[in-house]
Parts: sequence; C-alpha cells; structure tokens
Amino acid sequence: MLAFLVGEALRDLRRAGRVAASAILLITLALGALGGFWLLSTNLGRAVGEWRERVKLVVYLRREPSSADAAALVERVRGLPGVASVRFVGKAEALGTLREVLGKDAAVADQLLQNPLPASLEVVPTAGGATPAGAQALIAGLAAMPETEEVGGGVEWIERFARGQRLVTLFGLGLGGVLGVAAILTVTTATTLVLHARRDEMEIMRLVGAPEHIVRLPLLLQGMTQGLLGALLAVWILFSVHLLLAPRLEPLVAESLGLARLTFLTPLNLATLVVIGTLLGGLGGLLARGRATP
Amino acid sequence: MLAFLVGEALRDLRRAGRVAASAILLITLALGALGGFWLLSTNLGRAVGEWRERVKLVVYLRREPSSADAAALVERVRGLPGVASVRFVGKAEALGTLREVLGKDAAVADQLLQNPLPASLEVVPTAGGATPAGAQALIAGLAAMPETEEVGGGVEWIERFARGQRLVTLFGLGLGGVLGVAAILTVTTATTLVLHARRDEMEIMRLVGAPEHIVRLPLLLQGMTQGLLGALLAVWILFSVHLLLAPRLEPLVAESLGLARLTFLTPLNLATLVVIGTLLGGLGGLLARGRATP
Amino acid sequence: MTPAAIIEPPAMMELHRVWKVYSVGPVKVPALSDVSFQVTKGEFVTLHGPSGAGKTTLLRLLYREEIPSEGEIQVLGLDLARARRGEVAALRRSIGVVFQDARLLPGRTVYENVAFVLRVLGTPRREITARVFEALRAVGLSARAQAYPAQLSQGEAQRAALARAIARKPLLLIADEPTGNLDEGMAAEVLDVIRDVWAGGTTVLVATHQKALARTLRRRTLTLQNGRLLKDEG
Amino acid sequence: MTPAAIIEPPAMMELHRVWKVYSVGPVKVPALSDVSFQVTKGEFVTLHGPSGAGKTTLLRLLYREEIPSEGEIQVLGLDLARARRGEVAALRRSIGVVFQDARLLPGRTVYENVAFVLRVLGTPRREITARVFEALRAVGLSARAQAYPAQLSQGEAQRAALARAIARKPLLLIADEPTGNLDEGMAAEVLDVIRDVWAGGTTVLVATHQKALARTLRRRTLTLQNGRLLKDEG
Ligand SMILES: Nc1ncnc2c1ncn2[C@@H]1O[C@H](COP(=O)(O)OP(=O)(O)OP(=O)(O)O)[C@@H](O)[C@H]1O
Ligand SMILES: Nc1ncnc2c1ncn2[C@@H]1O[C@H](COP(=O)(O)OP(=O)(O)OP(=O)(O)O)[C@@H](O)[C@H]1O
Ligand SMILES: [Mg+2]
Ligand SMILES: [Mg+2]
Repeated sequence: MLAFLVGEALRDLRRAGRVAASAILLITLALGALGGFWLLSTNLGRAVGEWRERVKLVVYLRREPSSADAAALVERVRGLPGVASVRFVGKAEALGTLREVLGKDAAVADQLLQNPLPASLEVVPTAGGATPAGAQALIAGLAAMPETEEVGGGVEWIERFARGQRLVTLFGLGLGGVLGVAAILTVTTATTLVLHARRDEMEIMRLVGAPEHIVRLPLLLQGMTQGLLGALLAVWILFSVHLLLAPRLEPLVAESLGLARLTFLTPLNLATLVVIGTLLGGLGGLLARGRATP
Repeated sequence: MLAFLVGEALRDLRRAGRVAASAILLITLALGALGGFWLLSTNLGRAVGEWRERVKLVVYLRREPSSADAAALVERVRGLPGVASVRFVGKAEALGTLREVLGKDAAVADQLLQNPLPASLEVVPTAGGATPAGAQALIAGLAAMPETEEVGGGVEWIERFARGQRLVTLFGLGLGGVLGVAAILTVTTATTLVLHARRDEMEIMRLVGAPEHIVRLPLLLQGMTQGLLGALLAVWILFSVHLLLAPRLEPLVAESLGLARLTFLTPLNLATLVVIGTLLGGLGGLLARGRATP
Repeated sequence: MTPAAIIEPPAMMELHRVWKVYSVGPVKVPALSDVSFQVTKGEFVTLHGPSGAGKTTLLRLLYREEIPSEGEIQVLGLDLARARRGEVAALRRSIGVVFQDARLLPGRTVYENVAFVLRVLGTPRREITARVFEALRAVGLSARAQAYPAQLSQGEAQRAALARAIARKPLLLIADEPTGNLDEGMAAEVLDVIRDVWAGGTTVLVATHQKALARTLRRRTLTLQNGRLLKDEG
Repeated sequence: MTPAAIIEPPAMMELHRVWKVYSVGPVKVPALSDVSFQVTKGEFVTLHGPSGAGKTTLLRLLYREEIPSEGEIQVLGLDLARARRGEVAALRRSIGVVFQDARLLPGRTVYENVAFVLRVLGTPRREITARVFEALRAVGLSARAQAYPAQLSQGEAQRAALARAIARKPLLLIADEPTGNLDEGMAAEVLDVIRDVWAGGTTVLVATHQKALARTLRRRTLTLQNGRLLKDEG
C-alpha cells in the first residue's frame, strides 16, 4: 500500500509539471529569504558581540597612584557589579596613546613641558553593565570612589550599542513580516495550484470509494517532496551565494561592522530550513481538498 | 464591444476569487520588494552624496602665507582639474580645531610655547577627483606645488567612499537578482493560475468562433487589473511602513550613515511602480493561452 | 473490509418519502418529490423516465453524491443521513456506478482507471491485470486499454466506466443510461454483460429514457416523471 | 462579417481522400480511412455508424478542431489546410455545432451561454434577449435559463447546446448525437426544431448511432464503419 501511495505521489508530481516547478521555486524563494536573513542576523549578532568588547568606561583619577595602590584599586573596581574587566593606564601610557592618535600632529606632544594627562582606569562592563540602565548604575558607583576625578568616555558607545541592537531587532521584525507573508502566499498558491490540477480527480476518487487517506496522502507526500526540493535548492543557492560573495564583502564588512569573517549557517540551521520547507510543502498538500462529501 | 470586453474581464476576476487574490498578493510582494529596494537605494545614494562632501585632501604648507598670497594660492588650486572647492586654514585656526578635537585632553594645547601646527589648504575634490584614480592625479598635482610640504588626510576617505559605492552596487545587484526571480515567478504563477481557471472556457470560446481578441483581451484586462491592484497595494504598504518606521530608524541612520531624514519615493517613482505592476499583470494575462488551434 | 451491518442487509435499498429540491438562484427546482420504494437483494430494476425526470438525481442519492432535502434512505443497511465518511467510502466500494458522463480519471489510461478501483479495494497485484482485462474484454475495449479518456469516443468512455464498475464485482450495480451512446448491436452486448453480472448475484439498477430498452429487459420498472414515481410494475 | 468567398460557395463542404490517424503511445488508431464526399447547399445529411466508427472525428475536422492526417477539406469555400486563424474563427461563426458532450461554458448560465455567441457575432443588444428566448423555447428550456451547466440533466445540457447552435441562424448546422440523451417524445421535438432550421435554408449534418432515427429522417445517409465510408444513399 505504501508503494502505491508513493507511486501516486510521484506520478502526480510528474504530471503537475510546470505547476509543481512553480510551487518548488516559490518555496525556494521563501526559504532562501529566510536563510539569508538568518545568515545576516547570525553575523550581525557576532558583530554586536564584538562591539560590546569595545564598550569601555574611562575613570580619570585625581593623581597617579603607586603601582601597589593601582593594583589594589583595580582589584576593588573589578569587584563592583557590572564590571567585566579593568585595566590601569598610567600618565606615560596615556601620552603615548595621544601621540599615536595625533599622528601627523604628534609634534604638539613633543612640545610639552610636562605631561598634562591624568592616569585612568579602563573599565569594560559586562553585558548587564552595558545596558543604558546598568551603565548608569556603574558610572554612579565609579564616580563615588574617592580616587575618581571624573568618569567618561564610554557612554555614547553604550547608547550606540543599544541602538545597534534595536536596529537588528527592527530589521528582523520587518524581514520576518515580509517572510511570513511570502510563506503564507507560497502555501496558499501551491495549494491552489495543486487543487486546480486535482479537484476533478479527487472527486472521482471519492465517488468510487477510495478511502480518505488514499485521496489525501499522495497529495501530502507530493507537497512534502516539493517542499523538500525547494528547501534543498534554497540551501544550495545560499551556499553558492555565500561562497561567491563572502570574500568580496568581507573587506567592507570588516570596515563597517568590524567583522573579519562572514560565517555560514550551521548544519543545524540548515537542517531546520529543510524541515521547515518540507512542513510548508506538506501543509500545502494537506490543505488541498476536493469538493467535500455533502 | 468595449463594455462587453471590460464586463468579461471583471466577471473573470470575480470568479477567479482566491486565485486572483493570490496573484495580486504575489505582485504586491514583488513590487513591494522592488519599491523597498528603491527606497533604500535612494537614501543610500543621498548618504553617499553627503559622504562625498566629507572627502577632503589636506595640503600642508611650508610656511604660513600672507592673506593676499593665501587668496592667490586658493585661486590657483581651485583651477586644478578635479577640485570642487578649496579652503585656507591658518595656523591659529588649526590649533583651535585641535583643541576642539582633543576635548578632555585640551589641556595639552594650553601647555604649548608656540603653535607647532602648519597652515594648510582643505581641498574638496569633485566626483571625478574623488575616484581612487582621480585622487591619485590630484594628489600628485598638489604635491608638485612649491608651497606644499606634504599632502594627506583624505585618501583613506576616498577609498572608503569607493568601497561604499561598491557595497551599494553589490547590494543592488543581489536584491535585483532575487527580485528578478520573484517577478518572473509571479508572472509564471499568475499565468498558470489564470490558465487553469480558464483553459476549458477559452477552448470552447474558440470553438464557437469567438475572435482571438475576445478570447484574449479579457484575460489581458484581468491581468492588468490584478497588476494594478497589486501595485497600488504595494505603494500603500510601502507608504505605511515608511510612515511607521522612518521616525524610529532616523536616529540610527543619522548615526551610521549621516542622514538626518529618510525620504520617501518621489511621485514619479511611485507611478513607475504602478506602471510596472500593470505591465507585469498584463504580461501574465497575455501569456496565458488555451489549447492552440491545431 | 465491509462493516458487519452490510453483510446481511434487510433490504438492498429503501427510500422513504424522499424529496430533493435544488435552488437555482431564487428558483426552487423539485427534482424528486415524495419518492418511496424498496429493492431487495438480487433484483434487477429498471428506472425509466423522460429527460429531466430526476433519474440521475435519484441514483446520486443512493451513493451519497447528493443528500436528500427530506426523507430517509438506507442502502445496504446503512442509514445515509447518519453515515460517517469512512462508512460512505466503504459503501461506495460495494457499489459499482456507471455514471451518465462516464467520469473517468482524466490523467490515467483506461487500464489504470479500472485497475485503480481494484487497488483501492486492496486486490492483490497479481490478480489485478487479469481482472482488468477480463472486464475490458466483456465490454469490448481490450484494444483501447492504453488510451486516455480524452482519446475515447463517447460510447467507448461509457463502456470503460462499465468495465470499472463491474471489475470489482459489486454487491450493487447502478448504471445511468449505460447504452445512451451506443448503437443497437453494442447496446445489446452491454446489456448481456449487465445480465451476466446480475446472474452472478449482484443487484442491478439501470436508468434509461429508452422505452424500447425498458421493454426489452422485461423486469421490474420504476417510472419517474417530473420527479414523481408514477408506476412501479413488472 | 463573412469573407466574400463564403457567400456563394461552390459546395457546402467537400472532403477528398481524408485520413485521420491518432497515435496512442506506439499504437496507431485509424479513426478515418480514405473518406471522400460532397454536400451541397441546403442538403439534410445524416451520418450513421456504430460507436467508435469515427462520426465525431469526422465532424471535428469540419470546424477544424482537428486537422486531417492526409487529404483535403473545403467548408463554405474555405480550404481548411491553408486557412488563417481569423478565417477559421469566421468559419466557426457561420457553423452551429451541437457537441456530443454539449460543451457549455461552465461559468455561465444557460441564457448567458446562448447570448455569448450572439454577442460575439456583434448582434445588437436589444435583439439578443428575444433571440435567446426564442431558441430556448424551441428546445423547451426557457424555464431553465438561469441554471448553470452543472445544474442541468444531460438531456437538458444537450438541448442548451442545440439552442446555442441555432440562435445564431448558421449557414451550416452540425449536430453530434443531438438526441442521444433524450427520450422518444423529446427526441421527436428536437428533430422538428432541426427540420425547421433546415427549412429556413440552413444545411444540416446530423450524426447518430440510432438506426431508427436515420430511418425516420428518410434523408441522404452516409454510413461509417471502422472509419470507412460504407454507403452514401437516400
Ligand atoms: N445540481 C443541480 N442544481 C439544480 N438543478 C438540478 C441539479 N441537478 C439536476 N437538476 C435539475 O433537476 C431535474 C432532474 O435532473 P436529473 O439529472 O435527475 O434528470 P434525468 O432524469 O437524469 O435527465 P436526463 O435523462 O436528461 O439525464 C432537472 O430539471 C435538472 O435541471
Ligand atoms: N484524441 C484521440 N486520440 C486517440 N484516439 C482517438 C481520439 N479521438 C478518437 N479516437 C478514436 O477514434 C475512433 C473514432 O472515434 P469517434 O469519437 O470519432 O467515434 P464516434 O463514431 O463518434 O463514436 P461514438 O458514437 O461512441 O461517439 C475511436 O476508436 C476512438 O477511440
Ligand atoms: Mg440523467
Ligand atoms: Mg461520437
């Protein structure tokens, strides 16, 4: 009986021809878009992770502590909630950094009689400490220390970071919405196509007493096959596009997002895509029904 | 006869029901994507335009010229090919700028005995002068002047600019490819749907001697109506999305791209979208044919 | 395969005050008005009436392609008003129907059309070919086994539908104008086939508008006119 | 509307050594073998033959639903092998065809089906309603004008197809088994309608498998068997 059902599904697929090809391509398109968004969001997520490491607060100190005092201070700050790591920057190091930053204008630094730059602590917050609210608390804590002259440097980074996350979320929601519409349309269209091709046949099958599973299952199998083929095609296209474009995009991405490499989807992601495709196709097949028995 | 044809088209559309709705939505999707890309590319184009204004070359001068000499020099440089505008920056202005840039570290500038910064010319290149090759030639020309100590400052901007344009182009090509596939699929699917709904009817019409234009024109009109509805829907969706998202995206966009406002499509763009939709729908209707007369 | 109730039916079919009224826009079309009759197992019944009398409508009610507007119908012991989907399918597998418009599966050849119902019944594969060709030979179509329905003449299509109906050796054979598209010689042959099936124990119900045919059969004849059962004689 | 050549044809139709061979997979089915005959304007011709003889195939060739495998066909002075698409459409508008399977437009009511061909012919709107009802009355269907084809009995569908064919007052009427689904009384009425159309100057070609009908008509009869023209008598 299974052989009969599979045979029925395959003959339907063959006969549907252009209609089936169309349904497969629609599923490919929807899954390709889904996979593309996933790829994007994975890499944006990685970029966001790297941005977070760049977020730092600078605590300018009233006077340069001795190296023992500095070590103790670092230890104390590290104990504060929301702090991931702390680094002490002495006056000399600060001037060296300034000189690097000035580059062409480094002559300015050479003309100095004494080093006017303060010593400081570079504080990298944890994920919790890098939210706008967490940062507020952390900054208050750091400012309250007696050694602190002023806290600064990293707040705009934190806001930029939060905005970046919002951007990614918005982007995801927008694309998700469009994809939702595309997927529903895919299923509806595939269903309609299959229905038109099969309505007469299904009605006659029912009239000669074919049990419901023999009327419906081939359609389900056919739909699942279409979905599977569409998903595999989508995976293949995503892979090819990634292979082709990644090397070209990487320099640009390195500059704008600070990512050295664009990673591809994991095998688990790909398997999920294939499963979604198969289910979508199957749903289309399942929804298709001939004229119901009265 | 026209009333008859239009009546036929409308009754077909009504009867096609879900199939017609599906075709309309597919066209909406394709045009919505097209319009969305257009919107993106318009705004990216504006961003690129603003970036270009930030591209500048700095010509450091051997010594500070008198103001008359400075004016003559500016005049001369303005005459070079690839130069859009030139501004003279005196030693005092340069130090003021440095002080602003240093911000927190401005104390450094206050400690100076004399102003170590050179006078300079800020040269904004034309579009031609801002290409990597054009910039090469312009820099050579500027470096060859007897007053020039060194040329610098803008080259990495020019490369970044060129990369930005490549990114936009690549993005456009990618999206264009996907849209091409979507549009072709839309037309094919709409055609197939219409065909399935009408094949019998068209064959019988031909058999009773209906002239070809009576068989085909209603289908064409129906397709065009579908395309028109799809396009109007797409325009409406784009407008709503822009209205909803633009205020939220603007802060992020201002930061990342340097654009204060996200503009909407021009009426001409919108009219083009509607025309494309109508033509797409019409093409679908035109391609649909019943069993040809042998 | 068939539910227990179907094995020993009290009557092959039983209609009690059946009405069927179609709505065409605002107009009501009474296709059947107050029809009651009974058929017992093994009978050969002819349903006679002019065009539009309601013959096809009556037959459709029996295998539940339509449901009556009013009244009760039992076929093979199954109350059609209360039957579940699986029971209706099982009932249909026990009934062979020759539709007036043949209704062959358009995407399958004549052979596949006949084989399909046998496969649906779970007939072992090795038996199928033999039984399909036996049925096709009986209606004189073995030469056209590989043709698709669109490639058949009207008379051939109707004979293919008959082959499909008899290949499964049904308990009840319903034939709607089985000879409408056949010449006299062919019609006689087809009636012989139907008589053979009946002789094998199948109850038969044949609808026809041909007075001559009804007379030839010399069987119990139900006469319909304008949806009313005029006579029940024979 | 009709090309000049159609107005005074040398003959209504002329077939010269026409063959039609269908391929069903590897098998060749010769539906028509070497058929030649002529029909002049105003004749009433009956085409008789058993099921599968090739009657429908022959009629299909005349309005160019099919093209012959070999041989030449002229209808209303038009050489069908060389006709362009517009000419074929014009020819079909001059021919009324009653298809064996009715072939009504499924999405339109009976009224709309008949009105459609009149509109296609460019009939003024105010005339259409009257002519449609005249034709429906002639075939006894005026009460079913608002029904869709799926809501008709087989006999009613065939009469609707006849109404569609005669409403346009064709030069040539081709009827494929117009009484196949009708009882004797209705069949006689329908034949009267066809005779009236013929009396109005239309050439008529009726295909039937009913010997009795062919005899009743007492007209020139072409007899087909296995695709060969056996007799041309009357
Ligand atoms: N689905 C339907 N909707 C509306 N009316 C219908 C429908 N089916 C049948 N009718 C009407 O019911 C009446 C009986 O139709 P039915 O098909 O039963 O006649 P019949 O006796 O089989 O005729 P024939 O010999 O021409 O096939 C007819 O007048 C027909 O128009
Ligand atoms: N499209 C086709 N492809 C293959 N064979 C065909 C096709 N159409 C008809 N035939 C075959 O040609 C032969 C003649 O068919 P045709 O329909 O002309 O017969 P007919 O005389 O009209 O029969 P009936 O009285 O049953 O309608 C038949 O054997 C039929 O199977
Ligand atoms: Mg009937
Ligand atoms: Mg025929």
